[in-house]
Parts: sequence; structure tokens; C-alpha cells
Amino acid sequence: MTTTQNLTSATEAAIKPPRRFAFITRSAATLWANWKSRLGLIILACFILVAIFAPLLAPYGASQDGFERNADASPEHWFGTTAAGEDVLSQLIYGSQISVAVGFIAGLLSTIVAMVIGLSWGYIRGFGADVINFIVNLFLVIPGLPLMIVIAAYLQNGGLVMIVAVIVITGWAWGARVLRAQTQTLRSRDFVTAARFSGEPAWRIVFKEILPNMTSIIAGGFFGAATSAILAEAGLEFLGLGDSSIVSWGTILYWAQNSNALLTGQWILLFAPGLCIALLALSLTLINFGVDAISNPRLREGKSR
Amino acid sequence: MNPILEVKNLSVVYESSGFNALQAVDHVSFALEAGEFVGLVGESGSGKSTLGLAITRLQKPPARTNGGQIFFRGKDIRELDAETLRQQRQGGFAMVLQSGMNALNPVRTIRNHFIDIFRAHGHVGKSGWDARQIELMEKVGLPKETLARFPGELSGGMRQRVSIALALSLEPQLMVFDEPTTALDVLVQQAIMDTIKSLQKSEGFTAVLISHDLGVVLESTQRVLVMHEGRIVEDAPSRDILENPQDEYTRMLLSHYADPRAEVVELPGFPDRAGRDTGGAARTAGATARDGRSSDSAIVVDHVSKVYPPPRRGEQAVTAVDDVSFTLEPGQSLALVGASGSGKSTIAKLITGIEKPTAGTVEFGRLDVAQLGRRQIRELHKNVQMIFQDPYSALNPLHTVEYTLTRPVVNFGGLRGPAARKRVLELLETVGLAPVEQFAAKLPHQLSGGQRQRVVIARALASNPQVLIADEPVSMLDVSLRAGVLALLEDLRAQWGVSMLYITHDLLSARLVTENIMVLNGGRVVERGNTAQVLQHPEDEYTIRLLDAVPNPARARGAAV
Amino acid sequence: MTNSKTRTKRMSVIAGISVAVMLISACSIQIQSEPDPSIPDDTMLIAADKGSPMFEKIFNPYLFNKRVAASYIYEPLTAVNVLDGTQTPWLAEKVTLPDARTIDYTIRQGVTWSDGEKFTPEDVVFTFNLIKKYPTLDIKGAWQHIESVEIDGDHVVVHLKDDDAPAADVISLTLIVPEHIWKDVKDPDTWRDESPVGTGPFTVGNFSSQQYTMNKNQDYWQADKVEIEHLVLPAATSELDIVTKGFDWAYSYMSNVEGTWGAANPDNKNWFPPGGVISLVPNLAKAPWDNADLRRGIALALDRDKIADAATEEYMSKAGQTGLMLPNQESELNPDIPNDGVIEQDTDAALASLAKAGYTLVDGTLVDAKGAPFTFSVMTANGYTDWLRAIQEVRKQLTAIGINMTIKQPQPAGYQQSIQNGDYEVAMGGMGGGDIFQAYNSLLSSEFHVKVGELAPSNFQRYSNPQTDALLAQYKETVDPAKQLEISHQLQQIVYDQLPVIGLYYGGLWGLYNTSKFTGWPTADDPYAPPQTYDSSPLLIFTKLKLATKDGE
Amino acid sequence: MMYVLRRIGFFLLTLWAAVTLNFLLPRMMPGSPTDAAIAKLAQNGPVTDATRKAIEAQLGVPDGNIFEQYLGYLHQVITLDFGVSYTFYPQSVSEMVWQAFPYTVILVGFVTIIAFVLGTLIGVLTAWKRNTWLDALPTLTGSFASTFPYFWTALLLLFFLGYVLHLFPTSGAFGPTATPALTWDFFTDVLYHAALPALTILITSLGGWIIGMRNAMINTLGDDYVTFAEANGLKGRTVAIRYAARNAILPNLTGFGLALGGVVGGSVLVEQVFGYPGIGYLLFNAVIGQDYPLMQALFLMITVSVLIANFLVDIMYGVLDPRTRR
Repeated sequence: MTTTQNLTSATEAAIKPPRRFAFITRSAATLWANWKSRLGLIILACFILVAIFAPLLAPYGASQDGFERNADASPEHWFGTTAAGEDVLSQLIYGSQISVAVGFIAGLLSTIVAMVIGLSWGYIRGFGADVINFIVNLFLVIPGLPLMIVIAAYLQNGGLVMIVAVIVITGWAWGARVLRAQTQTLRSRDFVTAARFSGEPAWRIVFKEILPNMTSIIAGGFFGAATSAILAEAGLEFLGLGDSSIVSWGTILYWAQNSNALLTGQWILLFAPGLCIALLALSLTLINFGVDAISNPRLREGKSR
Repeated sequence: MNPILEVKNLSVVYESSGFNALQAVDHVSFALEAGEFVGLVGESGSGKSTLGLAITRLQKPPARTNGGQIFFRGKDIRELDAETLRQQRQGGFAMVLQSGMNALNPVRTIRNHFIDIFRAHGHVGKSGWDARQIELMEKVGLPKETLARFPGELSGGMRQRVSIALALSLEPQLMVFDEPTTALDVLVQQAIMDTIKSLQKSEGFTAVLISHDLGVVLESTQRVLVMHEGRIVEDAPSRDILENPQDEYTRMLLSHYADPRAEVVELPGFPDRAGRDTGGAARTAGATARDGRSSDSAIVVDHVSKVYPPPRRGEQAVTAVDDVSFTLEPGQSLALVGASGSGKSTIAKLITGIEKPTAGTVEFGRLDVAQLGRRQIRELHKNVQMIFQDPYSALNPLHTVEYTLTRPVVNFGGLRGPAARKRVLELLETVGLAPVEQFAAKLPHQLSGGQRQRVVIARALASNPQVLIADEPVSMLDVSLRAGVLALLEDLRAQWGVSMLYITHDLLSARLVTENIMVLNGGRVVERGNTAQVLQHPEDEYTIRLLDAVPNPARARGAAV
Repeated sequence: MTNSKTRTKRMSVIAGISVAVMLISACSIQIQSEPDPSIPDDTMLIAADKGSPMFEKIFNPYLFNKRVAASYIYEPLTAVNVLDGTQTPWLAEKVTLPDARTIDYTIRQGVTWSDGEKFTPEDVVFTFNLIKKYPTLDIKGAWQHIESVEIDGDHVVVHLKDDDAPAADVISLTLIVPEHIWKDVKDPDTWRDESPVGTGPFTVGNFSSQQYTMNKNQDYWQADKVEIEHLVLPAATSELDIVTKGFDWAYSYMSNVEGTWGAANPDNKNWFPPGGVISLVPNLAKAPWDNADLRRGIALALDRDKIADAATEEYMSKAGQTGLMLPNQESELNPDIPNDGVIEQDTDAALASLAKAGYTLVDGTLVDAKGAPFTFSVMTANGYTDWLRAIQEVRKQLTAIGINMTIKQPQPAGYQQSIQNGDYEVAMGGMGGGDIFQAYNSLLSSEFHVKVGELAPSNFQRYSNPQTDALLAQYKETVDPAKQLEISHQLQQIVYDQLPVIGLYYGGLWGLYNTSKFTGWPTADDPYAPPQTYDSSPLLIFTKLKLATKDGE
Repeated sequence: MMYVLRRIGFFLLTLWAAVTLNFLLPRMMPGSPTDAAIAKLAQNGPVTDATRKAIEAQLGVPDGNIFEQYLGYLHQVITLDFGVSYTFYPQSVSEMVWQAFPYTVILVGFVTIIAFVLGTLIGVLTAWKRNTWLDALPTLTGSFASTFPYFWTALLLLFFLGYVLHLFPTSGAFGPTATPALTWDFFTDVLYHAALPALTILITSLGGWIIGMRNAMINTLGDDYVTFAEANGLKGRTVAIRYAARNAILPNLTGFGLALGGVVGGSVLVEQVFGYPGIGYLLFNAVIGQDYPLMQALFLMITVSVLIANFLVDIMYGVLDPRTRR
């Protein structure tokens, strides 16, 4: 609670930008202080760096073929080659781009949808709220993956855009529910009523008063949505319902399964992409341990009882 | 005679990763004799609750005892292992928690709560369970049928009584009551305190009463420990505290108590109304400040009722407000007094248009509050502003003071940029938050409770309103801060010529800031008139009960004598 | 402090484990075949029927969801080797075409149904009338050609609607069912035929939803040629199962076949003969694909060896533009067409042809007359991985000459709908395979030409040319093989010159077999049948296989 | 009572919406089942128009406008008659569904309940032993395992335990020679075959329950009634189970109902990998084959099952939480 109060020397210009960044710094510090989320942040940073610098890191091109097919690991190909004669390690490195991007974009979009629906649902009352309630519950109950499979089969030709769309369509409901609950809690707080007395329009109350107070919950929702987006993307690609011509961890698995990597005994071809998916998802899950601790002080790490 | 509890140099620290450690209890020493009833008094943050949890070994992370000893019956309980400690709780020390209403497991019946305790300690034979339960319930004044209920089916007061009965069932030698009545209604508070007092006498346990309210403590206890910033600043018999307080802090606390029935009611910095009536100059200044507005409007509440639909099917509808009429004239201050559930907050909601009356009309000038469109609601809010009870919840923790104040200035005053900022700084000046530029840049968590409430008041004034609705504006503040905020309200009202509806259960503050008063009970007005007159010569029985419930060290003096 | 020390220790343990994992990964784990020792030497474990995932007892040979083994029970009038189109007389002893409107089947004597009843020409006529009465059973469309069927002693004479000599190849494939059983069947179009009675080499043995067995029909009319006593058909026939469970015969594409199937057992062999030409199918109804110069330009720009290698892991070779399966259909090939019809990559010629079509290379990008970059999309069906690999290679090669090509991958059903409706620019598709006339007819005949938006049954590229139609009509009218060959040569020339589709590589027929128990499998040297486990191929193969043990003796 | 009625109302309304959604979704998809069948045949060679017509006739393509189809569909749903499957012609859809349903119920239903119970118990333990290795180990491994893609776990288990170590059968729901019957042998055979898919679901779903219960329990452990129970000297186990865990299970139970859909979805992938003849495997085949009737019935089956499970969970919630009984 105690932040340094060093205002005496502060000039007017320095005061001008609102000091809400203090909140963000504090959150970041809390995240970093939690060893689980620190580990998560480190892993995530590694993946992001690999994704960004893939062209520099990868020994070969993503779909550069012409090497010996189904080769075992060797100094030239650390993880061997695929049935099409591509370098597995390079594919893994380039594959991180897709997973990171899909996770980020799909996570962001479904968080935005969840935010818009969750906030308005929490703020409005009466019939409209009932209708939203019903729709959200419907989307919560209907099994996601079967729905995804059908929609993926419907939205053909879209490749990644389609996959992201499918994930967003099926993935926003949970976040909306959580955000609604939080909105309802916040809207009964006096500062919301006070904002109304200050003549603030509804949208401003929702987005300027309520929304910023849910940052950690939204962040948690984002990381959760990104995790399931990464897993869903891999699942759809694995089933061959995505764009099999791109190089992602899901398609590596798809091609590996397709070319009987299990039979050639190249289990690393199955193991490595799956492990990458799991590790990336794990990093987000770990970060969420820390985010949970921000939104719920009881979950903070403390000394043993 | 050996003390039953002896605390030596006890220190408790809060350690949370990412935050600076906070020494909540700092080298505290004291001793309790068997059978004593001792009060532990302090304002919020003084460490009194932390101390209470430490001496019963209930503190949890991030709190940690980092020094000192606690001898209970000669043994240092800090060194007990978990099982010995657990057994110690029967026939040893018990605790009644601050929020007694949440202290019961919502999915277990009251009977099962008792049985859990009997099972854990085996001190009551199975055949004796029923009789013992009924006996305990009788002791705290509850019918035995309550045993079959779930906590959710009981009122707050009943739940607190159950907590006490459960603690009693341990047959403790020492009982710690941590703010046992804080969240309860005034009248219930008094009843529970009476129960505790009589139980302490009849059962003969040693009792510690932790409270922020010196009045309550002085009324009940024989000895008082005054805590301030983690230390005990005074430890003396109640009578000495009252008549001859040694510490400056204790004296300050005491000075904030007064009897609302007295002829002359004064608090530090807050002279009696009668003495202030000559402040005509201020009035005139206010009148000039309100230039450009030809006629101020009154709020006319005419035969208003509000009935809420039954909470559950098959139950009775709830009549929150029952045929209430009054007029709040421009410049007038009116107190709306009653216990919780008396309908006073509903009236505030009806006046501000948040709720619509079931019958009758609320008018503000030419506006019929119940029939307002969106634009008219804006106009209403421009003129009728609200001051909230809880300053911690009334300010958005993420917005600076400047942002919070700029919004109404922009929305209602139509000012932009430097003009708006100038106005914001003026407002801060008005509520006494100087240096204004520093305060403008602060976030709520950097302000004290009193400062926050001043910001809330500044915000209410930003639209230059004609009416202020103040809903218990000081009840969440520490006693020492109340007078300042009340004085500010009173000054502003006088200066700006604003009329004020002051909603409270606290008769003392009503006496200080209002001219007229209305006492509400069950949604009906039971008594109204000039504040001083009504409080000095109450006619309705309900008003008298309210007055009796006001904790008053002065009355304690009478009791002690 | 100690805390951080243990953490460092923990981290180093984790790092150690990961290094170990990486080292292990260097050595792959070879999976060995583990045949079930309880299967005797005269019993064949065959991966022919895939449960989905369980078997249903459906042996009605006319339902498309029949058990595959229905074609080991019911036999056709002639068995065809689709590799070269050779017909082997089967239930018909002899097939003659007195003229282009008449087919005369001499029905084989001495054949019995597996319940002991005699097989007669009446059964044949009954069968034809049955599929006429229930058109849903007429899977091959025999009655589109037939006018009437009559019995003449031990002959069955089929009168055609028109001069339509090639129709015999379709009609002869009709599987014949016993009249004495089927005449009492109430709804033959949904009847499951759970205990089938046929003339074929095998009868149904034990049947469970995970596996069924077939026993040799001891009274089979070629019983002396069939040495296999039992067949076992499990429902689990994934590639993993095929390799690990010691199958004797399987029909399945197998990636890295030497490293998997071949490595699992020294007697495991494979033969992948060509079964069709995988091609780019341009939509001729959509500009600019109506321009033959453009099509030739694209055709010349492609390196088919690389495409074939990428698509089939080097198992299949590049294909010629004639649509013929070489070497099996070598005798049909028009000797005037250079290089066996294969168009070799020639970038200069490609650019020249494209320039003729109005496309020029500017700054590495191929642009049209207006200067807009030339882009197009190629559609394939999702999940057809060899097609996808091929297109990816095509894209690579076209990118090199400045063409921006995109790939669309709808689900198979969506692909089928789009290609039939003409709702595509260029698609992957097949041409050729099987009977030469049927192949050219369905590829080129304007009979199947419909407008974009209407369903085309074949000729998806919407090719229409009166001269070609005339040639096809002539083919129908003749029964003279020499004349047929001459027309065939002309048709090959047309396809080679006009490029209605652009041939890329051969689609394979993926035969996997094991020689430890049975020998005499079809091979490149003795291509008497394709290695398919369905249709009439198994009849040809079952009657050729010898027990390896017997051979050794 | 009011609570139960409200739940029933919501159940029926969601049911209707799910039924309608099931109707609409496949009809928005491109291609017809005939197209799918022909695409399959076309891989082996050219398909004639005659073949197409024959297949179309066999499948009986849906007719009438969309509204008539909808009414017909609703009638089918009410009478539980979903017509004939396209991909498994001439078998009826109900036949296919009922054939597959028991296996999925055994697999998914059973394993999910085991995982929930186990995860909840471990979650209670981790929260109670917070900040010890008994907390860190299950929490970390659990959250790691819960990020494994379903199909990946399935593939690895299949490879190592099935093909390399030969510990478990690699596909199917029972052995090739077993015949479905209500015998002990058959039952154990089914369990043996379900082991790997079950293990997959257990590994990947356990972590979620552990974390969920742990967080819920940490919350309740901070509640006043737990402190008060400790102040009253109740035994640790009583506090942990009857006070903290008993209240923590309520939010976790709601999570259980909602997560069920996810588990059923994951089982599609698992069944696909193991060739396990359940609903998920059938569904994937139906989608690939554009088998409208089968898809609809399966979707309905899955959704209704999840809905019913949720309904039961809601009712159970009502039993467990006296606050809903008013």
C-alpha cells in the first residue's frame, strides 16, 4: 500500500499524466515476485523471442525440403527430418510464430468480445440482460470442440483467419461470465453511482470507471483464452481442419501423424511440437497464477501457516 | 494473584511480497487478571485486531509474530504445538470475531456447529448435547428452534448471538470480543452489548472487548487499554481514563464524545449551533456566490410510499417508505434519522431518481423526479448531489483526484482545459485540501479517510448544486476525523446556501449539522421538529430508544459511580 | 538464501533431464511387426475392410457401405485388370460383340452358388432386371446403356440403346446375385444380406464387430486355383496396425514404406503401380483459363519430377500429358507424341507461351496486358495430403516465374461441390485410369458439359469441342480394335495439344504384401492385376496366389 | 422448489436452442453428403453420373424448404427418430448413436467423475498443505499436464505404452474375437481397452480440477467461519473438510458442469487417436462425411448429455447449498 510519496518536488508537468501507471508497475512487481508467474514470464519471453528471431535462429527455411527423408537426428539436423525432407528443428522454430500469434490474436479478440458482452451484460438490467444471460449460458454448455469442428468444416479456405474466428466464436463465453460477475460487483460500488451523479454517460461509466478496475481479471481472462486458443489451434490443425500448408506446431503433428512418424520411430517428431505447445500453454497458465493473486489477494504467496 | 494472561513485548508484523513490511503491533506488554473485563480501544489501523488475533494465536499469513511472549496461565502459548493449542481452546481462550455474521459455516445448521465443537473436545457427553445447546441458546437470548436453522436464515444480530453461544460452549476462561457489534444496527448493538455484559458477570470469564468506540468500551469495561500505531499508549481503569486521561491521544478521543441531548453540544473545532447563528456574514457571502440563479427550488416529497415486491414468492411485500411527506426548503438542513431498515436510504434514492415511488410524488422545482427522461435526470443531478457513506468505495481507486473532480466540472460546468483545471483547484481549496496541486495529482489510496471524504464533498459541489444528500457521511470515519468533515459540511452549507438532507443513525452528528429532524421507524415518520428540541425532549418511544443507544462516556461515568 | 540455492539445484536437474531427453531423441525407436502366432499358414490376414470403427454385417453388394468382402462372394461377368483394361471372362465364359449394339454373354457352366444351387443364365437376367427395378442398386449405371436383356439358352444377350460398344466394359462388371434368394427380398435397396450366398471363392465365417473371417468355398468353380483356406479381416487397419500386426496383404499408402512396412519384416514387399494421372484442372469456363497458350505456359513451367517426388515421397513418377498409365498401357500410346507425352520443364518456352497469352514478366512478376499481376488459386480437398504436397511444390515453381498462386482447401465434400459446380479457378483432380474410352469420354465429352453453376458429373474443366465429340461417337460405333486404337491416338493428340487438364504425376495404387506365407503376387514384372483389395482385383489375385510352404516342398 | 423450477425452465429453453442450432449448423455447410461420398470414390477413379444418381437415391437427399425441414426435424427429435445415416447407410442414426453411446459414457462419464473426485481431493490437500511440497508438486505437475494437447497425450501413450511396451491394446473398444455380452470377461476386456483413452483424459483433465479446488479452498480458508472454527478448536480435518472444502466444492461443482463440454470435446480427439468407437469418433466421421442426420443426432446427444449433467449438477448444488433452498 505504501508507495513513495515524492510529490514535493514534482512540477506541474510531472503531475499531469495520471499516476495510474503506478498500478501497472505494482502489478508487474507482484507478478515478478511470484515465482510461478516469473517462471511463466521467462518461458513466454523465450517463445516470443524465438518467434520474432525465427529467421535468424532456424538453421534452414521453414518449408525448405530436399534433405534426406525421415532422417534421424544428426549434427546437421538436430531433430532429424520429416517425411517430406524438411528440417524438424527449423519447423519447430518457425512454428512458434503461428502458435504465439494465434494465441495472442485469438486470445485478444475473444477477450474483447467477452469484455463487450460481459460489461454490457453486467451493466444493463432487465430483459436485455436475460437474453444475454441465455446466450452466454448456451455457449457455455454447448461443447466447444465439436462445435469448432463443424464450424471449421463450414468456414473453409480461411486458414488461420478461420481458425482464429472459430476459436473466438466458441471461446468468449467463459470470460464474459466472469466479467459480468465482476461488473455487477463494481456497479454497486459508490464510485459508479457517483460517476452517474457527475453526469457521465453510460459508456463512459462502463469503460472509464468499471473497466479499468477489472484489469487483472481481464488479463487473467486473456491468458486463459490465449491458452485455450493455442490448444484449440493445435487440435484443429492436427485434425487437418486448418490450413495444412503452413508450418505450425499443429501441422507438424498433422504431417507427422500422416506420415507415420510413430512407425518410423521418429517419436521426437510427435514429442517436440506437443511439448512446445504444452510449454507455451504452461507459461500462460503460470502467469495466471500471479494474475489470480493480484485479483484475489488470498491467493498470494505467503509464508506457511 | 497470578495474571491469567500476560503479554510481554509482543510484536506482530505484516509481510507480503511486493509490499513493505508493516509493524502492526510493536512491543506491547500488558497483563489481565482473572475475571477482569478489559477494553482495547483504538482507531482503524491501530493494531488492536491484530493484537486480538495474536493473543488467541489465530493470526494468519501475511501476519507473523516477530517477538515477545504470550503467557496464558503461565504457559507461553507461542510455543504450543498445534494439537495442544487446539485442546487449549476448550476451557482456555475463545474469540468472537469482528464480522460475526460471516463467522458461521453457511452450509451447516447451528446445531451442527455446536456438535462439531462437542465432538472436537469431548467435554460434553453425547447425552448432554441437546440440553447444553438449548441452555447456551437461552443464555444468548435465542429460541431453541434456531438450532435447526442455517446461518443464512438468521439476521445479523442473531448470528452474532450464535457466535457468542458457540464461544461460550467452550467454557473459556478468557474471551476476546473483536468489535462484536460493529456491522450491526444501533439498537441491536446495544442489546448485544447488554448480553455480553451480563454473560461476563454470570459466567465469570475474563473478557477483552476490542472496539474503535471508546464510548462503548467505557460503558462496559473496568479497565481500558488505548492503542495507537501499534503501541499501548494508556492502560488504566475506565474511570481514570474518563476523568483523568493521561495520554494526549486518549484525551483527543474523549473530546469527540458529547451527549446529543445536552443543552450545548460542542466538539473540538465545532462550536454549538447556538453560538454560530450570528454567522450572518457567511450567509451573505454565500448568497453572492449563488448569483445568477433567481429562485432556488425546494424538494417537495408528497405522500410518498415505496413498496418492494416480495423477496420470495409467498411472502409479504416490503414497505420501505410509508406515506412520508416533507419539504426541504432552499438553504435548509434536515436530518433523516433512523435505524437501518427504517427507510431513510430509500428516501434518498427516491429523491435522486434512482428509485421510483410506488405512490405519491417527489418534486424538485418543476421536475417530477419519478417521470424524468435522460436529459432531465442530468439536470436533476446538476442540482441534487450526493455524498456517500463509504469514502473508500466512493472514489475510483484508479483515477486521480483531478480526474474525479474534472468530470462533473466538464459535464455540468461546460468548462474545458485550463478553465476546468482552475475550477478543480478551487474546489480542492474550498474543501481544505491544500496544497491543491499536490492533492490534485494524488490517487485515492494516497489519501486518508478524511481526505477522501473531502474529495467526495468537493465532487458533490463541482456542479454547484442546490441540494446535497449526505448519506451517513461520517459513519465510516474514525471518530477523530468526524468533527472536521462535519464542520466542513456545515461551513459549506452555510456559505454556499445549499440545502442538505442529512441521513444518519448518529444522533450526535445530526444535532451538530442540522436545524430540523425527522425520525423514521419502519418507513414512517414518527417524530419531526427542530433538531435540538426533538433530541432534548423526545416524545416518541423510538426516538428515546435511539437516544439511549448512543454510546456515551459521560453516561458511563454515571454507571461507574 | 537457501531457498534460491535449492531452486538453482532444481533448475539444473530440469536442465539435465532435458539434455538427456534430447540425447535419447537422437535414437529413434524402430517398431517391429508382431504377427499373431495363432494364425495358421493357410490363413491370410488382410487389411481390406476398415471398420468405422465397428463392422456392420452388410453384404448386399449394391450398397456403397457394403463390407468389402462382398466382392469376394459375388462375382461379375468379367473381371477387369484396370492397369491395362484387360478383361478376363469370369461368370461369362465368353463375351462377344456381334455389332456395336449387342453384347452376347456365354454363361459359364458348372458354377454353383455356395448353398449348392446351380448358377444359371436366369440368375444373370434376374440380376439385370433387379437393378433395373431398383435403380439405386445400379451403382455403375448399366441401364443407362441397356435397352433390354434376353436369355438364349446358355447365352444372355444384352441389347443396347445405341451404338455403344464400350458400354460392355461397364455392363460386364455387374455383380450377379442368386435369383432363388433375392426374388423374395422385399426391399433389396436396404436389405443387408447378412448371410450372403454367392458364387465367389469365399464364404462368411465368424463375424464380430471388430473382425470377421472368411472360409474357402470348397465348391468354388475354380477351387483348384484357390489355395487360401481362410481370410481374417480385422476392423483395425490403421497404418500402425498394418505394420505391427503382421498383415499378409494390405492396400494403403505408407509414408516411408521401406522404413516402416519394409523394415518391420524382411518378407514385406510393396508394389505401387500408377492408377491415374493427378492433374491440374483449370476451369475453362473462366477467363483466362480458356486460353490454351496460358495452360501450355503453366504446363511448361513445371518440373514434374520434383512434384512427383514431393507428393509421393518419390514412389511415383511424373506423368505424361496423354493420361495413359505407363508402362501398363504402353501399347496404346500414340508414337507420334514425343517423349511418351511427358512435358518437360522449359522456362523459356513457358514464358514464350505465356507471352503469347498476353502475360509478360516485369520485375520478376508476371503481369497481364494491363499490368496487373497474374494470380490464381488452386483448390484441393482438405486431407488429401499428397495433392497438397504437390500443389505446394507447384506454388514454389510458379513463384519462381513470378506467379502468385494461393491454395484453397475445403473439406472433401465442399471440394466436390465446388468442382462440380465450376466454382473454382484451378483445382487438383485426376484423369485417366482404367478403361481408355471411359477415361477420355468422361474427360472430354460435351455430353457432360454444363454451365458454371450447374452440376457437372464429370468433365469438370467444362471442355467442349465438336471434333472431339465426333471422335468419341466413332469410338462407340466400332467394335474393331484397330479402329479403336486409331481413334485413341487422335484423342491422345487432342489432350496433348489442347491441355484441357495439365497432367502432373501418377497417383499410385498402394499394394503392400508379405511373401512369407503366400507367393505369386502381382508385380511390375507380372502386372496381371492391380494390388487393390476391392472390386474384381482380389478375384484375380486369390486365384493366382500359392502357399509358400507348398512351394518349398 | 422455485429453484428447481427455474433450473428446469432454463434446461428446456437451452435444449430448444441447442436443438435449433444443431439443425442450422450442418445446413450452413457447403457440399452435400452425396458430394462427400463421391469425393471418396473419386480418389480411386472417375465417377459417372449414374453412380452419383444411385448414391443420391440411396441417401434420400433432404427435401422441402428450410422451414418444412425444421418442422420435420423437430418431429424427429421428439420421436427420437433421426432417420437413416448417410455414411453408414442403411443403418439408422439411432442405431449408430446407441451403439456408440455406451462406450463414451463408460469412457468419458466414468473418467470425468473419477478425475473430478480425485482432483478435488488433491486440490483440498494442496490448499490445506499450502506452500509445502505437497502443494507445489501436484499444483505444478497438474497445471503442466492440463496444458497437454489431448491428442498429443493420446499419441504418446499409444506409442510408448501400446506399441513400444505392448502393455495395452492399441485400438478398439474390445478385442477382435470378443463378442459383446454381459459377461465378466467382456466387461474386463472393455475396461482393458478403455485404459489408455481413459488415462489420457485423466492426465489432461486432472490438473484443472486440482487448481480449481485449490483456489476455491484457499478462498474459503480465508473466510471468517474457518478462522472461527479454528478459534473453537475444531480438529484440523473437520475444519479442512466440513468447513473449507465443503464450501469450496460449490464453485468447483459449477465448474464441473461447465467443463464437461470441454471434456466431451477433448474425447473427440482421444477417440479419434485410439480408434475408440464412441460418440466422438462417430461425430468426426459424420462431419467429414457430411452426414447431416448423424451429426444432428450426435450433437443433440452430446449437448443434451452435457445439459442433463449440468442440470444434475445444479440440482446437486441445490442440495449441497442450503441458501438455494429458499
